Amino acid sequence: MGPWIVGIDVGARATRAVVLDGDGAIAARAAQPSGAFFARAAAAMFEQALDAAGVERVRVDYVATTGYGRALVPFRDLQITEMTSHGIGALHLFPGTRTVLDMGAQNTRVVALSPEGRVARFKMNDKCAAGAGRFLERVSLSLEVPLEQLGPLALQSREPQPISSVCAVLAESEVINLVSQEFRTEDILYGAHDSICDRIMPLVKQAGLTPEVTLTGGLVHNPAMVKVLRDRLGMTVNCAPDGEYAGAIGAALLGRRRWEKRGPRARPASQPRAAWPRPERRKP
Amino acid sequence: MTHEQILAECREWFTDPDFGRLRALREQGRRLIGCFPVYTPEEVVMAARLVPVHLFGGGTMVEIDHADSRMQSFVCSITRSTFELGLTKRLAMLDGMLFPSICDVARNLSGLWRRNLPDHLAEFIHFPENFQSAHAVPYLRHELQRLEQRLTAISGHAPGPDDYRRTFERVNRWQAAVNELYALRAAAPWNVPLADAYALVRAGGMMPREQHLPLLEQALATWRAAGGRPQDRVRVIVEGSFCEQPSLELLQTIEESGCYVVNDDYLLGLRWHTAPLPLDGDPLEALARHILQRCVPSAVHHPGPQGRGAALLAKARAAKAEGVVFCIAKFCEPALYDFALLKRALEAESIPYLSFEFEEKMSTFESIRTQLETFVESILLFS
Amino acid sequence: MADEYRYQGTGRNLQKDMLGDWFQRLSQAPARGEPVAYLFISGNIAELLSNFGFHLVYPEVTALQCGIKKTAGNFILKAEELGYSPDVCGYVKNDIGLLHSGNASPMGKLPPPTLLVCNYSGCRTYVKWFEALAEFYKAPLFMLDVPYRRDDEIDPGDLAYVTGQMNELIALCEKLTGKRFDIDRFRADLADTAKAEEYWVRILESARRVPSPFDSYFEAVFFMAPLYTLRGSPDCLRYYEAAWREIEERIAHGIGPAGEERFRVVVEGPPPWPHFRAFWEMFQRWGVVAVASTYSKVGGLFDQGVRHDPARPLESMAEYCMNCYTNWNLGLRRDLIRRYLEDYRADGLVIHSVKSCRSFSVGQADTREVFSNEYGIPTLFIESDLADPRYFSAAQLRNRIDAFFEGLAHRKLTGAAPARPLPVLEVRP
Amino acid sequence: MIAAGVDVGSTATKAILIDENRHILARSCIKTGANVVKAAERVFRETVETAGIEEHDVTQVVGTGYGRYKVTFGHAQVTEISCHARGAAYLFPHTRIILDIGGQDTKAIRIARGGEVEDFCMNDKCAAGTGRFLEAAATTMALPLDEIGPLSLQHRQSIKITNVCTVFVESEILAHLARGRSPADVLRGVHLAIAGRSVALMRRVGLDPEITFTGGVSRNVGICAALEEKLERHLNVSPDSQYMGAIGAALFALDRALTGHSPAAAAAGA
Repeated sequence: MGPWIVGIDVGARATRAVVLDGDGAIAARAAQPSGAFFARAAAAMFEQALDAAGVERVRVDYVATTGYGRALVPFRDLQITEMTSHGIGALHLFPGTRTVLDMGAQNTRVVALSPEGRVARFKMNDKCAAGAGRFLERVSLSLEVPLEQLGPLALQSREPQPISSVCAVLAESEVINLVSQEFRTEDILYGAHDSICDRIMPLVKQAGLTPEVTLTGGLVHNPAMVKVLRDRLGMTVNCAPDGEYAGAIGAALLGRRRWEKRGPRARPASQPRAAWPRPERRKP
Repeated sequence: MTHEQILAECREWFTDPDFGRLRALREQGRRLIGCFPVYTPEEVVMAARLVPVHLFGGGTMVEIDHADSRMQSFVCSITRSTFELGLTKRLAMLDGMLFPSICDVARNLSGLWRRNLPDHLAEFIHFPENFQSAHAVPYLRHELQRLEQRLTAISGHAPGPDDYRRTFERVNRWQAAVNELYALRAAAPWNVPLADAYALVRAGGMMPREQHLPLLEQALATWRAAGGRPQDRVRVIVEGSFCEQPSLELLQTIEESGCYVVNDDYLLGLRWHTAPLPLDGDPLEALARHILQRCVPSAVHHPGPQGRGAALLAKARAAKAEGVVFCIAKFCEPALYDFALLKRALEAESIPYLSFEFEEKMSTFESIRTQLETFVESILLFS
Repeated sequence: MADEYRYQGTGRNLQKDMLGDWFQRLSQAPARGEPVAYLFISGNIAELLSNFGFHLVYPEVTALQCGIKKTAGNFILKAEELGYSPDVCGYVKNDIGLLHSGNASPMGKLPPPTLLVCNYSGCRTYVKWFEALAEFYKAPLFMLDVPYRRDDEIDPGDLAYVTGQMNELIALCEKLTGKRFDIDRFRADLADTAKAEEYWVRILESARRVPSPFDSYFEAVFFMAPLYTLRGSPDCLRYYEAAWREIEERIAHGIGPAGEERFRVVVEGPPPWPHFRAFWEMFQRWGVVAVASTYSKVGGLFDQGVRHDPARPLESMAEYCMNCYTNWNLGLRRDLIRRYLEDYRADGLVIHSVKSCRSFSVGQADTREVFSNEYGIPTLFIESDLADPRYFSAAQLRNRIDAFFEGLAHRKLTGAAPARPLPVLEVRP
Repeated sequence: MIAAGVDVGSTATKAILIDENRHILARSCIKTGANVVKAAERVFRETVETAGIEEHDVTQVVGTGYGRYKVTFGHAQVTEISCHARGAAYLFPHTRIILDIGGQDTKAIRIARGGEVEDFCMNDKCAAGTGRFLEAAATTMALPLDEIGPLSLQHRQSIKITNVCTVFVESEILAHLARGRSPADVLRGVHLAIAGRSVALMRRVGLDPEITFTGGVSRNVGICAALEEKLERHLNVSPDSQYMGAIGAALFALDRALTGHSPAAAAAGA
């Protein structure tokens, strides 16, 4: 019977945790917005995931964290960057993956994996390619379309409106100007999704584009984003329903690998495990 | 002075927003000439009995305000912050500024300097781009002579052969010490923290060398004796910061993220000689020859037969580097152009590399740290 | 009526034909085993190279055409995929993207270079550009190093350095082509060039008239092309004789580029090629004529007395190389703009700052400061790019241009008293 | 005689009614939303209703702002730059410099007596340091937009925000909060950052004596404080500051009405 591993992805927007059981299968997952207090969110999701899996905290052998707040979790054994963890997570979801596209609220990351499944090259957006998710949130406000309907509606576009801007914020002003010129909402929306592609395509090409491509992160549930990517990349794009958990999964898997290398007892002296977190109540 | 005091003293020279040390020097009667990166012929300045002060922008210590109203947002930070220092009279202790030709932005800055700071000498020095031409060395010699005349007008002392010999001797000694420092870091990086070594050399570009040399030699002795132990880190060389300089905090971030920086192109303008300056013959011609033939190349000045890609590969092999980190100043066109050529060379040899952009005034390094850590993980975790 | 306007449009049409022929000859060069040289517009040495039978390619012209033909965007993206930053010159990225996409320019496929001559006058980015070309084509690269006009006077050493290099280039060309340098033909070509330059200056200075028969920016950017690309061939002089006839005719009929001339401006900075039409229209609807511009001087400040001279062939060519607008220091540039504002009786200064060209744009904000705040000259400062379509925001530009001319119109009409209707109110989209 | 100005901005649409004595009869401000034409009509109707008059009582209507050509019932259009100048000069006759921080751009305008635009500058192709930057900061800290200004005044020390990129301000703010800095201190930094950008912009047109601060952001006390501190002088801020464009447009409309541009004539001329 192998170890119980918890992987926690402490992202700028959301914190997600998965539990790997002794056989390395995903036993449970949990997610909530990160808010401003990462350690707290991480602890809460740790608890919630374990409760969902119905395991005692003491049964947990190893905790690996990733994402923006990875270093802020006192009870971690190992911290890994989101690019490594998403790479490994995507590989778990789709074993044929060679290119991982992780699109979140703020950052877009491209990870190129070698055939042996190691991170070969990666690229992270600079300012101007940033904010894919946030950009869509703003667009949904200025077009008065609920966020989850953006994708479906965009797919109805017949004559997409090109939106050309290097900066997500100015692209947004451009959307507003298009609105004022009374173009059809679905056409503007399609253009908006396409403009995200414009901004991230150089990243993809610089990291190197090899099939299969797997999309992870918050935007996996947006059908228009997936379609636009397919069209631009000229290849199918893998999307798992739990694609946004790729980071947590990858962290957990790397944690397991590490645990197996180090053996049950050994733990890096540099990172003494703090006491298991008590479930905290967030002050209202 | 203790080792710590030496380092603190060195940092003081370039982190004090009012440049107290420089003003004190001026009050002692020394005349100071500011040098914009990279290849400023400081030897001419020294020979004219002036103190060359290598300025590398305002770093994190100036808030850019006046310069922003005179420059567009796509101008690199070092240009804007240097201009800000000038406009806010914080460089009033200087008698002039030298701008060697490195890029169009720095060149135009020399023009802005002339108009906005009329009481300063603002001199643009044209370096030959045609390295093959038989006329290049004579031309540069002529250009250095022109510079000599302008500087003589300030110092009132026309440098003779002896001035140059003394200067060359001093520069050679200091260069030798700096070269040893770099050798030491390449051999045992765990003993020589990057940010400390950097601060030491950078101060040398501002202090009179004769004052700095003892500090440098004492620090060297300390580090030679240090018996630290290597950690599980990746040996890298850092490229792309030959002009605008990263903050000390960014330098620390690079090491904290699991790298040993075994060679770099920081402060290149202070240590570009690949050989000591000859003490006989025509000094200005010798200097011209050095700039054109015995010179560490960079994106803005690449003499010599070896192509840029080949030069980088040689550098990486010499330093036994496992990877190359391109730490390029935002909006630095020369470095950004070279990156496209250099990355191809590295890919051909399948040497891992990482590239990110920085600005001297940066205060958060989350994204850079993430990329560095991922780079380190991709080398350590999977091998 | 027909013969009343005999020459209108010749400037454009004749140029089309000539550039067509030029490309014909060029595309047949490889088959004929004739050499091809790539070089830059600013301070180019066309006569010297054509002396050895080189066909000439100007990558800038290709980039410019891609801009106008709106194909630049994709080439730029292609270059960014290859690792070129979004923050570097769009011309360079355009050209490099083009190379890596089959090298099919808007005019057709370009033959590879036998020789690359990097004559960079005032733009070090060009050095980077030709280094990339040399790496791609594995072709010999000759760096014609032209010193910057850092002081007000030209140092004789600078000219000697340039002519010295020219002699080295001549030697190289003789080696590459097996031809001897023909000094007599060289002098003859320079004589033709000088005549063409005379006509060009006449055309430029015709804009001193009120109203002006010629737009020194929006039209000049086309009228100037042959002087940069066709020198060393008889077409060049032919073109300017014809072009001058067109302008003479306009003067005779009192016609100009913009229906009714309401505002005369001096323009500093390159145009946004990908949106050239739209940009011009933003000014046309206000009846604006550019009576002088600095961009029309990037290939030589002929109106400032620069001339090729058969009597001093290499020397005069070296002087020409050093006297291209972007090779002038900022002080010289400012004085030139000021002279233009006075000599051409302009109402204001328009600065179009492009991100791509630092050589142009770094210093423009300061120039703006001088003219607007010190000289009290109405100055409009707008930004986009000369090659990268992504940097052109029509709504923003139009807003600024409208506001500027609202103000100018107001001042022209009423001095200070505000409580009168702005004539500009009737302007409709 | 009654004239109207309608200012269609990227986020809000505003309207003003004035009589021949330039007294403001009614004002109204609504969210622009997706349908610009409708927004203009609605805001205009609202003012007419508040003033208790009929639409045909309004002799002249001038549209301004990004959507000025969408004011279908307008007789003419003027850019918001001219209108802000005119409005500011009306409310503060000694104004020489106007700072207008809007949703997507920031303007610095130098005017002569009477509101004639002498010179103006706007932020370049980057939304850094505009009103949108403040919105981003507010969302990141999960605070309502109108609370961040007051909160920033409670700072103990201020934090240097170097990154004025609207997209990236989030991670910078989160980083500071993660390091345990207080929200007030962080917000102070945010406001100082914008003030800094704005002052640099104003320098381009020359920092002359009297400055009037207009646009929606001028209601944010945090920005006002930061600006006044950096400029070491008091700023004119009118309670009507977000109506400045509409007021200017209304004054231009009145000009036309007084010089006998009947709607019919204008329509014919148009």
